[in-house]
Amino acid sequence: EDAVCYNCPPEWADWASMLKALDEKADVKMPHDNKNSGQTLSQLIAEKASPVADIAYYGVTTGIQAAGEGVVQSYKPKGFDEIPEGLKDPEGKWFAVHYGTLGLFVNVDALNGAPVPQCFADLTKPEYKGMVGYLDPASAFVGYAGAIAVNQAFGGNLTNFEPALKYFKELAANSPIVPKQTSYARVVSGEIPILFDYDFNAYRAKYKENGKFEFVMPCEGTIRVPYVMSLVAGAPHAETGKKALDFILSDDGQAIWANAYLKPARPVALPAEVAARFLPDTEYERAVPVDYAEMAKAQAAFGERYLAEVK
Amino acid sequence: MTLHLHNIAKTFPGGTQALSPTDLDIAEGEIVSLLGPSGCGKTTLLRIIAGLETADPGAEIRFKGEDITSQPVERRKVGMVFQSYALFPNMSVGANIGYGLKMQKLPRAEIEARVDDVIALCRLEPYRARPISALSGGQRQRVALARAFAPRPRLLLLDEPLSALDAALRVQLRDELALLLRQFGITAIFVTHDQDEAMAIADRVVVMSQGRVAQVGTPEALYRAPETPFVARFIGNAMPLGGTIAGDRLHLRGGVLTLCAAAEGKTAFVRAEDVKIDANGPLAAQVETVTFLGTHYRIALSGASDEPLYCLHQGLYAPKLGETVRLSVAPQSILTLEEEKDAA
Amino acid sequence: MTLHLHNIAKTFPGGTQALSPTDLDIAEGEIVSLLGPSGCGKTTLLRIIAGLETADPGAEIRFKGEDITSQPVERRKVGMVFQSYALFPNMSVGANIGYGLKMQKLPRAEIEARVDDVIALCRLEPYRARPISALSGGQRQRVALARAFAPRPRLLLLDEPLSALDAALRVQLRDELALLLRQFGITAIFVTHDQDEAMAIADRVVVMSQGRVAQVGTPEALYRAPETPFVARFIGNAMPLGGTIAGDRLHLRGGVLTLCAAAEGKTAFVRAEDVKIDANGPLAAQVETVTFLGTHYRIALSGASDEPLYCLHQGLYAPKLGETVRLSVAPQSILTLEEEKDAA
Amino acid sequence: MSSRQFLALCLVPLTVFSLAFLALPLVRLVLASGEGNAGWGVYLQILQTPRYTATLVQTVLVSTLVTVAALAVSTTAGLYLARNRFRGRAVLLSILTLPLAFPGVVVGFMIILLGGRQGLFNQILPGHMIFAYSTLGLFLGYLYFSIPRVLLTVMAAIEKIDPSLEEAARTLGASPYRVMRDVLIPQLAPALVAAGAIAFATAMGAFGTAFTLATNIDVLPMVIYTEFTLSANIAMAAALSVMLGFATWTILFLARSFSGAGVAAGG
Amino acid sequence: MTSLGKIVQISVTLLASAFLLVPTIQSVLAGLTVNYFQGLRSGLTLEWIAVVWELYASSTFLSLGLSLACLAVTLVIGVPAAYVLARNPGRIARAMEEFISLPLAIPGLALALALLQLYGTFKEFRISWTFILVGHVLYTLPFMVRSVQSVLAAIDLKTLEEAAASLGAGPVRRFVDVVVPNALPGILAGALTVVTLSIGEFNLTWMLHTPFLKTLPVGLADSYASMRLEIASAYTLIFFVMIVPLLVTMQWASARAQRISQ
Ligand SMILES: Nc1ncnc2c1ncn2[C@@H]1O[C@H](COP(=O)(O)OP(=O)(O)OP(=O)(O)O)[C@@H](O)[C@H]1O
Ligand SMILES: Nc1ncnc2c1ncn2[C@@H]1O[C@H](COP(=O)(O)OP(=O)(O)OP(=O)(O)O)[C@@H](O)[C@H]1O
Ligand SMILES: NCCCCNCCCN
Ligand SMILES: [Mg+2]
Ligand SMILES: [Mg+2]
Repeated sequence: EDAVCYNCPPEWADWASMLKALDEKADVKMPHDNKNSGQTLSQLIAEKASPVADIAYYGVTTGIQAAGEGVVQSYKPKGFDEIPEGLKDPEGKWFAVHYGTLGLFVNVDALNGAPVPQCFADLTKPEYKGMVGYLDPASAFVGYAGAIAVNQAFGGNLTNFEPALKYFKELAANSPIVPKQTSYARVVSGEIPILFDYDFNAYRAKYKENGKFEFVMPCEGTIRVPYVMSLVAGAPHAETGKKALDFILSDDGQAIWANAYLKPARPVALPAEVAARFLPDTEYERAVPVDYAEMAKAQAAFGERYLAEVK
Repeated sequence: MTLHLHNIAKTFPGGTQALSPTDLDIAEGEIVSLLGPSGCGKTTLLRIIAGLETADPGAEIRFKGEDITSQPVERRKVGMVFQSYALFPNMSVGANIGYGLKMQKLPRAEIEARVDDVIALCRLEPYRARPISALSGGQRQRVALARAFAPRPRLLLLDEPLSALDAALRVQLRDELALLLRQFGITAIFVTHDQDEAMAIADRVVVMSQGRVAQVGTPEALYRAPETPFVARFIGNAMPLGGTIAGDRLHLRGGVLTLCAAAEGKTAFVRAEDVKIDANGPLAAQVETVTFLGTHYRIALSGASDEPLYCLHQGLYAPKLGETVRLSVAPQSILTLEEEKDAA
Repeated sequence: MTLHLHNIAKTFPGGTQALSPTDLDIAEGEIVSLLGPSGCGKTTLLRIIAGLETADPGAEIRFKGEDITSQPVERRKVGMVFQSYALFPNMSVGANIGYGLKMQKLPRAEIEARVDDVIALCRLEPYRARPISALSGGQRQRVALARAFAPRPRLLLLDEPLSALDAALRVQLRDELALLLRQFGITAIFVTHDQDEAMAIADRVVVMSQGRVAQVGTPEALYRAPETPFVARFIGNAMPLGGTIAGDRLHLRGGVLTLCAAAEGKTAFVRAEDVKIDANGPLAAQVETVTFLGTHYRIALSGASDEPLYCLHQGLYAPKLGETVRLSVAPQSILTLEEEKDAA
Repeated sequence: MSSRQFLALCLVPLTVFSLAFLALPLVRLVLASGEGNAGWGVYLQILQTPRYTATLVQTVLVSTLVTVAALAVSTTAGLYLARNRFRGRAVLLSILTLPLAFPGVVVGFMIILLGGRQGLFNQILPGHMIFAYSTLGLFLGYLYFSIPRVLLTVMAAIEKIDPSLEEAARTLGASPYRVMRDVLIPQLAPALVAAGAIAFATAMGAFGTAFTLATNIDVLPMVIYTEFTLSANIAMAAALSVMLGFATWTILFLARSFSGAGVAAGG
Repeated sequence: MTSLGKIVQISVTLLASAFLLVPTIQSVLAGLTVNYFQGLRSGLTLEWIAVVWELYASSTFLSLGLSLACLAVTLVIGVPAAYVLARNPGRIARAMEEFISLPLAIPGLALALALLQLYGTFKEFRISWTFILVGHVLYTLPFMVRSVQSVLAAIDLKTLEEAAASLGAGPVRRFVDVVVPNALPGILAGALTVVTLSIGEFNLTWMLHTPFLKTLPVGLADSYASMRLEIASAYTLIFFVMIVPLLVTMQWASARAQRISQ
């Protein structure tokens, strides 16, 4: 059976394995789709009258907005109840499927001998000129999450974005690379030596790719964010979509995330050898959740300001 | 009358009146030339006859009595030979020639047979399978003719079919064409702006000027008895003899010539071949240039008339530049004509 | 000698030998025509003289003694008039004419003055400010000439400068051109494939054939004493008289002609203007076609020689089709020539 | 069937297609631009928002620079290739025209291979030669896809210039440089305008290259894309599209009228 | 040429050629090396090609299929239209030509947005490949029309048709017997241009495609963003292999068509 998932790219969060498992174990075939969260939402809105997608995957704030826009419908897959409060819409319009922690994904070999940066603040130093990348905060959820993390790190909050804007302006002097989409491969290839990205992408590189990769939990602290999924309103293959969502939240599905260094949304224990590959829990203490609903509300305004002010 | 044209006029959308109302009758088997300077409406008239252009309302075209005024071209059964030949580059010589027969839906075998005939007639046997691009200008001309012949048209229209050729070939093909047309007794209208060509090929020549028929007649009649200065100039390059006519005397700068009859108020014309160098001639003139042309010298003379006069001089030796010579012109070779109101 | 050409040959990269080694000398103020059929190498020779093409090694070009064989074109000070005129479409008439002077870095005032002169000379005053696109063919030709004249070149080269024009204009401009060249005593080389044009304009004509000079001489000399059948045919369209020569007798199908001298082994030629209809003539022939040409009739005759013979007949009346007539040819008008090995 | 009827019939497919898929959608696009919160004020809003106006100016600027550079490079190379015959000429010609159909994304990738961190230049001179993500990178990317189309138009025009014009100038004493200045360039002017227009239009609408290069430099197509993906601001995206299309078309139209010739298709 | 002028010309020509050629060579090599950053020492491999083929073969076939469909449509629409435009080269024809050439002047993104706005709600259409096809036809049609038109304009079509008419051929026969065969060089050149452009089209397709209908360039954009360099390069290599022979043939065909129209 065929279904369409928006924003299920094989090179992100190991969707490659997930899509394969869906095909093999749940008999759901879904094509790869390389959007980002913002693109996904826009596409859903643009196609509202006649949807193409059945399910969608995006950062939590985008999910909240999607619910607000009425482009998704309620669905509570098996295991919905086990997802902690706050990480799901009570009506099931969106619900977390895994978490990630935002930090710095570093290709150590590509640093040309510069030390591995430890803090957000380090990145504005001249030695990292041209080496830093972050996804466009006005478009990609990762980008926005990075901005929130930076903002909090320098004393801002969800009503005051001055610190983040100031930071990005300073960073602009260091010629950052600002893609719109997942850029895992560019870090791996060394094209972008330091990328604002999630721990799971960094671990995957660290343990699967040739070369030396690190995940850095910035010294100033950072945020944890859930990634959520929804059943699209008016999904053309709603039943197949539900089947896929069920599988993703099932033990099998969550184990696939876990094996890919994603913290599952349901309280599923990480296998020991996987857990050993994460940074120590002490490091993770610096990663805090935020009020995702507020974060969602502030997103559009921040995007506007970012576009207008950061050059 | 095979072809009867009545009140044929043509005003183009822009407002150009290419053709003033024109009448013309052409007999079966006759070859008629439309002759005139560029832009005088020859092509327009021909295309109206073919059905490629619509005449202004009120026109009447009859063919053997049948009114064909509003028949579309593809049903008029007129053959047409174009200036550029308009051979189909995508077809072989044979296919070009057979195309009209194919359009008549004749059986294949008959088409083949008739194409064979026409090809033999036009001496095109060796070229039958060739593409058009592999033919010389003269061969193309023959294919164009053969193609127009093959469906046995009731009337053959030719629009300057020789003008794309160089001088030598043009003369040769003009003679061949005349022969073929006569052999087959084809009624034909032949457009040209070359007087030699018109005279060489046609039974009758229609001289046109500015959208009007200036004179119709046999080549000899037009040459010998032009009715207007335009025709005199156009056929045989008659030169005006600028001076005053008193009774049958023509007073020129270089002397006085005698006319056959009194012609006051008219203008006198003469042709270069009728101006003779003659020690006893009545006119004096200076030699301006001498050009050797093989059979004769062409000599430009000043001082005889208001304008320079040319003389075709035969003989082994020519007078020298600057020399003063005397000229005579026989009275019967002087044309006396009324100036037109509308000078052409 | 103003221009001395020695051992000029040209083989194009593809291997075409366009010109076999050629020598030619041209005197100051002389007008020389290069005449010959298409592809005989006229343009190639002219372009080598101009410096637009390099001759094969071993060539020598001297101008008033100075060796210019390897001088680049822009320093040769030769004027050139192109077949297509090659006027600069982005410049006015005046700017075109002044361009060569500007390249000589003359002061502005002097350029103006000299352009004025040339413009007056060529009667182009009303057109000075016009763009080239607003000129007629004849006017363009005059501008091209004026542009080449203006820098007072040592030598003027003209490559078929009249061939783009229609017949009437061609004759008129040819006469004007001849006049201008002579008035200014300009040394000029004039390429053409039209014998009338060559003869009308040149002091000497160089007849070329297949990359070689066939004969050089004055127009009269070439016409009256061609040295080869090729020249005889090309100048004045001499026709071969196919038959056998025994002593000074020429035996033809239609009778026997007398020659001026014994000419065994040679071929006899005659021109149409020298074939006379003469009741007492020695040759019998049938009239095939009669074409009225104004000054005369052109009559095709069969049965006299192996090939049809043409005759230019003057007089008011012509013989009828199919009639048998008798012909005479004066012995001195029969050309007896050796056939070339390389038939042209 | 009469000729007239047949000709009319021949136009039916084109008319139906371009009405349904060009005229109507464009009308819809214009209407959509007025359907946002700002209504038709969206156009005023664009003009009053520095980010948009700056981007528009920047886009025109980059496109203009690219056009000028492409004209200079392609005319120089085109003149050389059209007027000289030598071994390897065909190969050079192929190299210079082959990228004609490379999509913008591929062109962006080519620039990264040249000027990225791992690019050729940075490998030769490590640490100093990363330009793929700068304005220079974008410029080079646009130049990359402009050179072939300009070259083709210019060469076609050069081939049509009567060589005897150059020869005439030389017989009048003009040096090769003067021949170029006085004869060739004026002759080429319409083709240069036409080719420039094509290069300009392509650069104005280029999306894939900027997309792949992921530069921080805003060009209008990127902004349109961002508007569309930033909370689906369809009205603004539509309005910006209308403006971009209108600006480009106007410039093309002016160029075409000026040059008097149909703007040649580059590919 | 003065030596200096010539040196400048040669240098510019060679530099421009190098600028266009070098990255393509890099890309081809990258697609065939085991590890691009270690260089050729790491060895050559077809592994990346195989990976790409597995992931994206379908997009290659989709692009091929689309380009052929696009060709068919542009032929049906473009050839008769070019014929009419060539026959009546007046103001209306110019306006018509101007109009269908709009997709060359209006950015693909804007056109795609326009199509989405109008037809996005027709679900069956929107999710089928014909929706992308419409975009490709919009973009390529002017090339077909111009290519055919310029050949037709050069062959004195009017007289040829008049000749056929004088031999008894009606309008349809004239079109079939005279117009189409003589337009063939233009049709061929146009066809190759259309196929080539369709295979490479990204700007419109990016907005019009659905996840099921990724064309080759869309796949390329994906791979540039998220695949390792070797894979992206191998994918580019596949694109080159498809497009370069087409381009070479296209140049040959347009040179031929151009010779005819001179
Ligand atoms: N389609 C047209 N629209 C407007 N005017 C036309 C058209 N065709 C011909 N004319 C004009 O009609 C007049 C007669 O043209 P026509 O072609 O019949 O001349 P022609 O005698 O054949 O000349 P030529 O010897 O140059 O072929 C000319 O003034 C010409 O400019
Ligand atoms: N650039 C060239 N390359 C190869 N062959 C050439 C070239 N230019 C001329 N030829 C050949 O050289 C021969 C002489 O050519 P040329 O142009 O001198 O003839 P021409 O006497 O001027 O003829 P026309 O009267 O047709 O102009 C011809 O066979 C021609 O095909
Ligand atoms: N010939 C058109 C192929 C597309 C090239 N586009 C380049 C710029 C668009 N991003
Ligand atoms: Mg005419
Ligand atoms: Mg020549």
